[in-house]
Amino acid sequence: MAVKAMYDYTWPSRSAAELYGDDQLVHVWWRGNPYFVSAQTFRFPKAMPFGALVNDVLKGFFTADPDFVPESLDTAAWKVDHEDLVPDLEASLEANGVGHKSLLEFSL
Amino acid sequence: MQFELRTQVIEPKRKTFTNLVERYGDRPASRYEEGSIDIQCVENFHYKPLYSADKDHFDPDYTAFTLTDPYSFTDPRQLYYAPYVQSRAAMGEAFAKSIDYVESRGLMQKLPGGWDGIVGEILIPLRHWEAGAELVHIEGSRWAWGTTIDQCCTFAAFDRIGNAQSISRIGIVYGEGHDGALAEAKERWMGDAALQGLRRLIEELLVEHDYGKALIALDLADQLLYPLMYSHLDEAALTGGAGAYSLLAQHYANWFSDQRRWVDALVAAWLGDPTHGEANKDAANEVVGRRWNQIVEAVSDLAAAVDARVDAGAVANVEASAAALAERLTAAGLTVPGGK
Amino acid sequence: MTVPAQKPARKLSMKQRYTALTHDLDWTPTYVKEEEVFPFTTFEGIKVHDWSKWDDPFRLTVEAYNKYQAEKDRRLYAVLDGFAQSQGQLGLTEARYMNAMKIFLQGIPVHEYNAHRNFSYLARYANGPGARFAALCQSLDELRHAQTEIHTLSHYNKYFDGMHDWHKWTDRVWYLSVPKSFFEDAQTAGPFEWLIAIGFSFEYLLTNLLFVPFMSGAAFNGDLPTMTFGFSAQSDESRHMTLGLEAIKFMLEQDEDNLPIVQDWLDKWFWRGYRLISLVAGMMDYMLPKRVMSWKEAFELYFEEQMLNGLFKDLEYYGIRPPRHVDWAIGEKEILSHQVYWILYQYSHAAAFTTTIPNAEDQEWLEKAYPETWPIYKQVVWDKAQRVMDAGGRYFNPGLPQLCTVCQIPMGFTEPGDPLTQCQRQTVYEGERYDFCSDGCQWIFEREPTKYRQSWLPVHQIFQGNCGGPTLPDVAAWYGLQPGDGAEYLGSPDHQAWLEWHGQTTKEA
Amino acid sequence: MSVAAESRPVGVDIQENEENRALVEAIEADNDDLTIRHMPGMIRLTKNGQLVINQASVEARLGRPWETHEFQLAIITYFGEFVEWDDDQIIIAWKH
Repeated sequence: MAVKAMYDYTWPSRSAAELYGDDQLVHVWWRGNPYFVSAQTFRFPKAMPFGALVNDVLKGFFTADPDFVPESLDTAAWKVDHEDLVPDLEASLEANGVGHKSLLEFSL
Repeated sequence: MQFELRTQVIEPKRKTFTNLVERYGDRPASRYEEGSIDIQCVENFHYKPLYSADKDHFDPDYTAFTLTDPYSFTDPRQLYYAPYVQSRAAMGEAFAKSIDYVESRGLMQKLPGGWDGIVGEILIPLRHWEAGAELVHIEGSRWAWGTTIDQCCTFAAFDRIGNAQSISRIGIVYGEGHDGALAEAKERWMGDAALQGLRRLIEELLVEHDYGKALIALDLADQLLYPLMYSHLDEAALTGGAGAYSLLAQHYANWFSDQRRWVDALVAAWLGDPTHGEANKDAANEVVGRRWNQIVEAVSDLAAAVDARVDAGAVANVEASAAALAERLTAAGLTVPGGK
Repeated sequence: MTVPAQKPARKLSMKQRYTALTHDLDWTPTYVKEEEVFPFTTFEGIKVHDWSKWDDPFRLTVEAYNKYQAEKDRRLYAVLDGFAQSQGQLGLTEARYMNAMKIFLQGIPVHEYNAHRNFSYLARYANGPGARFAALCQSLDELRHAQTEIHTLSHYNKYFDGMHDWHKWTDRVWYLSVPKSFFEDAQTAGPFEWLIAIGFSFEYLLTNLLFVPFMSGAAFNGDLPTMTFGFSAQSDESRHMTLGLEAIKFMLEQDEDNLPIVQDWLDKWFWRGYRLISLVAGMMDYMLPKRVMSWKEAFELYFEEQMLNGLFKDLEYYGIRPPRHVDWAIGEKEILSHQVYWILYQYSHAAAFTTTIPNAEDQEWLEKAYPETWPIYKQVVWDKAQRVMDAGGRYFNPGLPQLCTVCQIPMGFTEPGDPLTQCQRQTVYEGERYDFCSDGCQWIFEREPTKYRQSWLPVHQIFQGNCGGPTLPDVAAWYGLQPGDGAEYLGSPDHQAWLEWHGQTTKEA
Repeated sequence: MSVAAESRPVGVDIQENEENRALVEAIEADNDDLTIRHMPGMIRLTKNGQLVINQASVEARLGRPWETHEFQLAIITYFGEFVEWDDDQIIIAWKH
């Protein structure tokens, strides 16, 4: 539905992909663990390998939960934008289908 | 128990809010300052308005007049809401006393010949002028950039509708408790030649959407109209045996001297702004150039109608006021069109 | 025989007098076009045939307004002065009570002020004099509320942290974008939508939930100024509620084509307002050391009983149905406050208030108020947070939360009927993904995507580099936060000062 | 399903203090089957159908003139609609 305004109301997004250059925003969600009250938003290079994300970022980040075992991420089940994902750890986020403001979800 | 401590003073951790410390130094702030400085949001606006393609919902560009620091203007009366309503309650009470006295003694019905016409045919129709003036002021309340200007405009708007209502009360007393005089006054406002200059002016100001320019034009007219109607005629009424007129007019004269204080301060701030002063002067000159003759004519028409009813020297009063006003404007660096 | 007087002896009644002093001041312009005087009242599609039908039951005049408002403020400021002189802050239940007032000061006065500015918009641009005058009075009232709130809390600012720079915080700090975006959404809309958004949905449907239990809570926690200010403001609110109700009925009675537009706005603004006051739920249940009623009870009393069973039965007559997504709101009443406070707890290191784990007494109360849901939350989050605390730490979320594009609250709300799985909704619009916390917020976005994609989402702005820098200290500096403004309550400067004040006394006693 | 206006509750919350005692007593006297609930600082009066405030009743208890406008100094909030607000009487009810 179009906005009813006194003029042609077409203002751009303040979160558009082009505002982040070679990077993009990604929401990482640990499903079923409310200790992290919501999914977490990060800014990552699109070219970042999926494995680097998991090993260099997430394994450290989620230790804020005292019960988190970093290695458990190695066997996590992943989804991107609600679709199952078997990640290629060598390939980039982009190549794994993780786009700007994608929801990257895992369950342990 | 714990409350014994109350006999002992606990040093406060800070004297006031950080924005005021940054602005005025580390000293306690007044309630006027805490309630009026920096209240309006200034950044990170979320959505563009549906009603304006080129301005934000708060935007300095709703008027041509700009202040380098919007809070370089403060109300010389230091009015925030509580003292405002308290002072107006007192003014309202004083007016009520006067009108009750006029009503109980039937003074309205004892006005000498011409004065009856001035009240019924000129003063009471001016309640519509006040109602229109309210709409001009409330523009500033919505569109001003900064709380101190907005606040003065808001109070002025409420004052003007208050004036419109109190003049209406005069009309009701004049109509012996009924609203017939008000209906007749409205017809005159719509049709009498003497009032059409003022009506045209106020209507034109309602489509002047630069609130600063509208405010200045309205004020120029008020500076001729108020001295005539509520000071000069007050004197004339006293000598002419129209005590009721004098009794009531003083309240509007008092109000106008209060109004002058903030309008003069705001205009001075605009014209004297270190960066935008010249541009502001241009904008003011544009208003004076466009409106001066129209305003002088409109108030002179009204004055002529007064003189036709009572030999009060009204036209001469407007001429004198206009000359004095032109002198003040010139002294402020503005250009007043010749001819009038 | 004497001839009876021609004029009726009766003077003007209250209503006639009010009409003479308000409606009758209006005239139809002839030197300019009326549509240029009132340019904003047609584009929204609301049809009005007769503005004179706008009625104001209060029939207030300027004279009466000034008289009664002056009396109200005389009473209020006397209480404020007395409280300050007697160092009344010492009689509060606990210093942590102040956190509720910090959020209040940061999030409310500025929007009262925004409401003031926009009621001036109505006071200028509504075509009818009755509507304009009622809006003008409300404009002044809203300015009053902003100032009396600031003046009420000014005394506390001198003794407690988390209040000193609210002007800047309100434009910048992440959680304050929630109320800011709400009011700016309404301020950037047209005049009729504003009336439904703020005049009706907020003032009539929801402010009781914001003010009444809260101010009663203030009374209970020794905060006499806030109680006095709050009740005093609410007395103006009753006039505002009346204006809101008059506004919706006026639109519905003017033309039947207005019904779908009004219903749509009602649906939007109910949900928008309900999400906004979820902050109040967290404050009521977790931040008041002594509580009058739970969020759930307040919701049942002030929303379900009064509004759904009272007001909406009345509006049925016009074809209005209860707001869309209201069942979702009802379903959340058991869990809302737990989720909101948990958000505040884990991000209070980047905030201007402090939080702490509910103590034994609080937990007992929570258990009683929420027997179904409290045990779950205690187990999955609070016991763990306590373990971290016991080990000498304090859990703060090390990252930034995913925000809802519409309400802008971190996406911690859960699926209906499932208290542990966060709700995730996404919409792709012109190739870009947008996130939502609920069906309600998603529905609002999809009605007007080009409006909501402009949202200034704090997390996205931080990542774009618009908030002082990439690290937490950079952002905190840009926010203007000082040590003591945020983080954990226990051991905070406020807490220490409180102990010192009362410790000294104990010694002396 | 519509519930008749007469059987739905309306109500008013009033600040509980000495100044408002006469007002509350007048409301209690003039409205049968009133439900009263006390909360810190306030008193909540509800009733099915309609709630009436009579100037004469308030004045009789107050011992001085009382304008209906003064009700605004006492009220915290209400639910229902002001179907009447005149010199001598205020009525809160649902219209439909």
